[in-house]
Amino acid sequence: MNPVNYLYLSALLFTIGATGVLIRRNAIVLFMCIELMLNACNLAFVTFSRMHGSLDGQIIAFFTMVVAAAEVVVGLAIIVSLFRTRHSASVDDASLMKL
Amino acid sequence: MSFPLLTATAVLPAVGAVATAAVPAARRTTAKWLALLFSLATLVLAAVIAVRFEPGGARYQLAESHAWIKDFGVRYELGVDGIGVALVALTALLIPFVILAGWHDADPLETGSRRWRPTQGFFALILAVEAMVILSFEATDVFLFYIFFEAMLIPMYFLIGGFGDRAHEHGEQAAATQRSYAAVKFLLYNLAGGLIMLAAVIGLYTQAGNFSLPEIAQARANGSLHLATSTERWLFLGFFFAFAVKAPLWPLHTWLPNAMGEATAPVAVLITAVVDKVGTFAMLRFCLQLFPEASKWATPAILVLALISILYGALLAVGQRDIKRLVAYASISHFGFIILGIFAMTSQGQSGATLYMVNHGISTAALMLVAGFLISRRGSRLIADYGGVQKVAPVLAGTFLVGGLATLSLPGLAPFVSEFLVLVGTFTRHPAIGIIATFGIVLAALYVLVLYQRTMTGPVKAEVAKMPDLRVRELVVVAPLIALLIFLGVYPKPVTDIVNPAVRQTMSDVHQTDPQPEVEAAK
Amino acid sequence: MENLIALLIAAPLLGAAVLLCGGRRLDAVGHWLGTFLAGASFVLGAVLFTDMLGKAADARTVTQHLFSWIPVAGFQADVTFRLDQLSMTFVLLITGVGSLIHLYSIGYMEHDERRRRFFGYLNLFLAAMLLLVLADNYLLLYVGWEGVGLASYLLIGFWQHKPSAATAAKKAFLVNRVGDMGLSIAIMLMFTTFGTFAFGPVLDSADKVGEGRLTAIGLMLLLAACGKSAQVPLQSWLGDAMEGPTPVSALIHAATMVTAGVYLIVRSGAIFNAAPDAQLVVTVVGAVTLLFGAIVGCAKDDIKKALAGSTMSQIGYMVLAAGLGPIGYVFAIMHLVTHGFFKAGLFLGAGSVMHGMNDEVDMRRYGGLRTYMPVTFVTFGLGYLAIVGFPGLSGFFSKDKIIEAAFAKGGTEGWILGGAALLGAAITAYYMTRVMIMTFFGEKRWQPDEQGNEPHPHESPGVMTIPMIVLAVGSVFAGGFFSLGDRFLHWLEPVTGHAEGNSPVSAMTVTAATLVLLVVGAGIAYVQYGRRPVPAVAPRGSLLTRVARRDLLQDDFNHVVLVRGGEHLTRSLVYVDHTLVDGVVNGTAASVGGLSGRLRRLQNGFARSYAVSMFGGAAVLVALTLLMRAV
Amino acid sequence: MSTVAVHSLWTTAVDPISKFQAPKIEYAQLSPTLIVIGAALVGVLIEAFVPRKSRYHAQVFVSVVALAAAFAAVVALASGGYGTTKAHIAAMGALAVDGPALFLQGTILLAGLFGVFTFAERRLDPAAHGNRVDSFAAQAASVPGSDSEKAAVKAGFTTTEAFPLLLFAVGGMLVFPSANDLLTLFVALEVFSLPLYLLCALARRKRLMSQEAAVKYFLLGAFASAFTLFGIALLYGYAGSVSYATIAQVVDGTVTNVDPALANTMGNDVLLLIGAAMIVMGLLFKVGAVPFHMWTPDVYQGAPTPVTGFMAAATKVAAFGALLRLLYVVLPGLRWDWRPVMWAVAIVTMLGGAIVAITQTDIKRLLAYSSIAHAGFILAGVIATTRSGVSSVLFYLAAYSFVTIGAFAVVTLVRDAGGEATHLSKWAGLGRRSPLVAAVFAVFLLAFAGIPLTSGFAGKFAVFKAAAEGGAIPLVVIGVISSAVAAFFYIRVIVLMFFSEPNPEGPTVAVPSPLTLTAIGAGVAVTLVLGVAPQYFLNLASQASVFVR
Repeated sequence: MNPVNYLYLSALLFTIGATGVLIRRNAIVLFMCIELMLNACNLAFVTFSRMHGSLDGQIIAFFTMVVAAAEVVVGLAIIVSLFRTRHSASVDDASLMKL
Repeated sequence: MSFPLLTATAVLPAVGAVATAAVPAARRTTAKWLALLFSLATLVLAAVIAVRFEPGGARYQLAESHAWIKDFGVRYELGVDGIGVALVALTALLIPFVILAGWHDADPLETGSRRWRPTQGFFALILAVEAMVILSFEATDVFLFYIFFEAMLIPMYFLIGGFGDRAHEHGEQAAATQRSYAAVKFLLYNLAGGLIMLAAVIGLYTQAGNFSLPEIAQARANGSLHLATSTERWLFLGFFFAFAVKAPLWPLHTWLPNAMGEATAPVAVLITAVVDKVGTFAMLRFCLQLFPEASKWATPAILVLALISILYGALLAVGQRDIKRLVAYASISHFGFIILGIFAMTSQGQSGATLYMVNHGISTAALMLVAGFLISRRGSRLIADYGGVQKVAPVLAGTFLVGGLATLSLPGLAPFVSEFLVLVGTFTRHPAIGIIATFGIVLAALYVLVLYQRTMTGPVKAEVAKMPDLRVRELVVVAPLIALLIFLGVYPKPVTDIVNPAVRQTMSDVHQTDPQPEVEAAK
Repeated sequence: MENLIALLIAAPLLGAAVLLCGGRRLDAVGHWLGTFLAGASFVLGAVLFTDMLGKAADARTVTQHLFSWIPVAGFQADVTFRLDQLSMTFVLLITGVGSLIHLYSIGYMEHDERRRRFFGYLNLFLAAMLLLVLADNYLLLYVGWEGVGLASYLLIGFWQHKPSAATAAKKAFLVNRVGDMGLSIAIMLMFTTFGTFAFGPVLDSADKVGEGRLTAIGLMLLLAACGKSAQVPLQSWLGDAMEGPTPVSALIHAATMVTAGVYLIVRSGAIFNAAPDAQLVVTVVGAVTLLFGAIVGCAKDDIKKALAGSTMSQIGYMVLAAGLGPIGYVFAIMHLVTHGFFKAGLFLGAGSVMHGMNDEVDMRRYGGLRTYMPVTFVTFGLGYLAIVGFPGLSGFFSKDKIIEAAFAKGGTEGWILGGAALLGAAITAYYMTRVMIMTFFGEKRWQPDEQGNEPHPHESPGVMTIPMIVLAVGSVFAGGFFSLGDRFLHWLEPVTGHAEGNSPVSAMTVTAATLVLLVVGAGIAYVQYGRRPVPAVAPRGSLLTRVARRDLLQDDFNHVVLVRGGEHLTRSLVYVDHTLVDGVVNGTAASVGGLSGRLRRLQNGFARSYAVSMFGGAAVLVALTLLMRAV
Repeated sequence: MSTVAVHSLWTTAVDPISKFQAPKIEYAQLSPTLIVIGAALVGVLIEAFVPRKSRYHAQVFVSVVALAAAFAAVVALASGGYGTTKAHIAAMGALAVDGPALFLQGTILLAGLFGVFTFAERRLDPAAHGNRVDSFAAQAASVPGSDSEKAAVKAGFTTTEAFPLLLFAVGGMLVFPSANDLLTLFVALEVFSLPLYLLCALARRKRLMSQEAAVKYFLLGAFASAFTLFGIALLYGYAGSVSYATIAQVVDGTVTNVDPALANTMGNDVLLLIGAAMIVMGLLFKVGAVPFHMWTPDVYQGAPTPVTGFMAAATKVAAFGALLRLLYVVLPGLRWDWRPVMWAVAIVTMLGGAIVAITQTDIKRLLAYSSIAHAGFILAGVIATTRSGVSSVLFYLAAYSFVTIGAFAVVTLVRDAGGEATHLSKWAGLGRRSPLVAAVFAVFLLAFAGIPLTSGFAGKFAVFKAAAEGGAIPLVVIGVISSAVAAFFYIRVIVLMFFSEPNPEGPTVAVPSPLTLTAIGAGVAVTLVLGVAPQYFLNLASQASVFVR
């Protein structure tokens, strides 16, 4: 099967993730969408590495996972603290600062 | 390395500014005297420059040159030609009077707080302006000039916005709003002009690779630096725009009436008599020298604009209700004459224009300062609020009249000489424009005499009945100016002798020669 | 000897400086100082005169170079004085009459607390006027020219607390400024034509230039003359100028300053000689004005305004003569001098009358004053006879010559001009007789003024009568003295040149005609005012009368066209400046501010909308990049 | 070609073990980064083991020493010629050691150093229960207003973690501009972003805003980095490698021995263009360029002011460094594609920042928008794609970072009951109460406005000059126009301070400790020196303006 299709898939996933970021309210869900985008990237990396027959892409995928994990740690910390303060995880509630 | 006279002349007031600002709050009077002292010392140095300057000698004398910012091709280059000398002298001459006239202007701002020192600030700012103006008259490096051309806006802005006139028909608050509006307007106009010029300055650099006026002018002259016609014109416009805003030339003039109206009289004098001169001076020095062809290309348009300024300014002066705004519009008309003279491209015109800068400085100072004294007595700027002052304060009225007569350039007073030179210089090349410009002298008479009649003559108004005549300090301010007006009207030779060679140079820069008379009269 | 010329000017100038800057401490002696310096100037003039008489007729021109005034490449203006017969004539007239009037003013201004200042102004005027006539180039003349304008402005408006006076002064200055425009343009034209504007070079090389150019110069000079000498169309200021103290009217607005225009034309004779068209215009202006002034003079009830009208008309004669060219120059000046005597005398007389009548000026409130102020009556009477041209008195000789010269111009022009001159003579006789009768004859018509204090007519003090007497003597004998053996002609000829015109009508006929008309005019006046009582309030009168009272609608014209129009123009310009020129800028500023406010709303605080903008931005970025490659 | 070697490492794993070679790392040349990261780790250990009372001092000490040492190392390297002659690619192609890298690292380290000073300021807030407090929350984890928070305050807790976080951030920033392959770039990006997200949430006062700022910053940042990563993926797909050098070769078409396996993707320009655009977008987000700027005002306002100052200065430096390297080293062959795009971005950034700033009423937001406008000016220099372009950008960044830190440091001084008084109305008449502070702030504002004789003018002139020489005259014209607009609101603040009547219940100016004073003083000094005599630094910048490839 032509690996290029995986590229299309990854692009699709990326777009879905991005769309999710744009339309969902809940910070957690929003964050998950971002993770989805990252994973879309991973898929792309892996696919390319397969196509090029070089392992670099796959290595990079591991890096990405680590970074994603780190992001989760930081992100959840922030979001949770916000949630505890406001008792809501909706990003739209957090709009004290504007204009 | 001889004594850096030019630098000293500019540094002295700068030091004065710092020193004045440093005076503790309680010692207000000390600050005033200190400022006056420094301005007088500067005047002495300026006099030395005028003496040391040899009219027959090199173009730029007392020159100084030091490396400054190599990467920008910028050098610290100073030098004065006759025009520069005249204007440096004018600046140094007027500042002491400005300081003396503004002796009490900052007092109402005093809050008695230990930290807040408006008086010190006021005089420090004036000295700072002086320093920057003098440097911009002396700079022969375009970038150096630009820096001070631009930097002087900041202190001026504070002087207008912070120490403005408190007299207003609708009370303090209205005055405050008006003031800040005027200050912002002043700044935005000039800053916009300056920044447009910055673009042109950068453009010039990309062409010339350095900023030294003599070098570039040299290179332009001997063709080693050739600018494409369009490039030259764009650069010229960039420079001219900034200068036209500063001068100011119609239709970029509207900031001046506001600024002069809202500022106190001494500051108004500072604006129109000193700072604005940088604009016309720069036209003469930079526009013509750097872009001779473009200057000639733009001449017709500029002459027309100048003509409009002359008549328009005069007519609006007639229509004013506010003494200071009236003087402002009169100045616009006069700046029209100056620019007319510069771009008439005749030696009479340009000598006249230079002379005009000096004379206009003195005459406006005289008129405006007396007007300021008048306003400070009655607390109103409206012409309608006065009447019959002549009866209660004859000396004030007399000096006011002399100032007015100078403004309408009565023969025998300094401005006549310059105005007539400008007119003749214009007439010899553009008779029609010369004749139309002559209408300006009638209108000048109109607005001056109307002003005098409404304020000084007629039955004495109740509000002015108790008005005291000029005090000693005020007389000390006005008398020398009037004496100077008369002297330069009767014997302008000292100035013309200094100016003429420089004008000859400029004329050759733009490859222009005076038109010859039809018949060689039996001399 | 010529080094003394500058002193002529210096003396009164010094006086002006001292008196104006001196302050109150000079109040006590100020008037004497002023008078003394004026007299000193006169004496000096006399000395120079005798010195001049000692020289040969063609060697009498002397110049004194003081210093180089405005030296700019090619443009050389020097402060140089030129004393020749022409300027000498004026020097004597100015200083002589001037001194007398100084003297007179001592009495006239006695009760004015600003008398010192008044004398300062008078001295300033003398200095300026002398500068005007002594200058050796047009630019320096211009200085004197505007100097006298300033002095006249200050003196007309001397009683500044009276709004009417202040307005009149302003008006005088402004109208003169219009004339000055002409002078300055003329100078510019000279500079472009000859490369100089010194009398010598310009006048000597006038013939080398094309006639068109000279005509232009001539007309511009004429414009200047019209302004200064109150000739149509710039005459409107003279009547109002009577707001000034009477000595001023006598000195400035009768004897000297207003004749400066004639001086200018005669001085520039060489230019006019080569520009016939310009000359024609001059004569026309002169003729028109002499009738205009005369008519106005007939209608005025204000004694000074009536005299002002006559001044206008007499100067009309002079201008007419000057326009005739070499035929007329000499007579123009001669009439100028004699007119200086009798008109000054008349004004002083009027002043003396007013002095005795609580400053009443309306002749309808006079009447029968001859018994109360005999000296005034006699001197005024002599002046009257002189001006109407009673045989043997000054006016007779000078005016007669002008009328002859007018006819001598030849052709229809000659007839028209001559006719106008004759007619003028008749009208002169009419209005002067009217003044004479209304003032000194008939029953007394005076009545208490606003304060209700009855005037007690009385003769004026010596300081006032003596000058009147002197001037009266002058007005009686000057003309005869000049004309005997054509003294004056030979005196001036070297400067102005002279030509005998061949008149179609003989001198005798002209004289006869003049006398006849004189009698007719005087007769009519006698019938109208001498035979029947003079109503205390002016009757409505015929249309002509009413129009003439209003200065033939000149002021109305000015008001409607210039003043109103000007006001509208300035008002609309102020509006334009505020809304258009300023509005554009403020509009830009405001729109930027508004834009800022609108853009600001995009920053709505919602993280997701920020994300949207980022996403959109990214999309645009990508699109643009691809687009760049595509194109 | 060592760069190829590093990535063929794993592909050749089937080869006999004997061929295995350990990667060769030039530790000396990477010392600045290593020192900082190491110090950060030490900081973590301190948090773990040092008793609470002495943590603050220990942390401050470690951070200052580390940053100073790192700076010294940078200077040493630079003087050792690594900036010019000996410039080369280190760490098996991962990191570049060259002029721009060193110059920017030096700038970042100084910014970090003064950042630490402002972090460590403990004199501004009134002491709570006898404990000196800094501008960080007593206990970030505790809910604002909750009992636990009160307890934490009572106990005198302080979030000393701020210092190691700052060090980590600095470490990432040091790598960012010197990263020489896309992977390193991405990792560095995250390494300096994540600590910043946290730092934003740590404000002591106005904690809701602080947390909100953190959330916004984090979500948007993550969003942006996702784009970056996808761009990297595409570029990898395009070039078959993430090493700058290789990609550049492929872009230039000078690549040798094209592997047939790659034929169908390699050299596919669509991948290249889209990928490049997405990476650039990620960088533009960090720079705060329109339309990726919207996080800036909110985050700048919400974050603790010391953090804002540090972030505003250092992030810009690092991000522009990376952007420069990417555009000049990787994509010069693509110049004709990205320059027009960058033109557009620069224009909207300059104008947008300046215009929106006019109507701001909060001093921190005002400075945020001004930083956006400045990003636009710097972009103008980036677009020049000449050596003078690089040097001008370097100079501008150095000048700008000092002014920024100084300005925000001043903002920390103006306080009322609710902490910092950032609303402009409160600044009215400040010049009458404390002229010195007002004057200093005025100097910074004038520098921002680019008034001659300040560093701002020199920098602006440099970039505009470079842009003009690069043929971008219209850009210069728009630049000067927008600086005119910008000047207006800077001056407005000045007048507000000096010429409007002070309101009675206005803020007071706290007397800071020498730490903040040093930061402010350094800011003023640099501003004036670079304004009056910039030549030396211009030399420095122009020497450091060559990238190694």
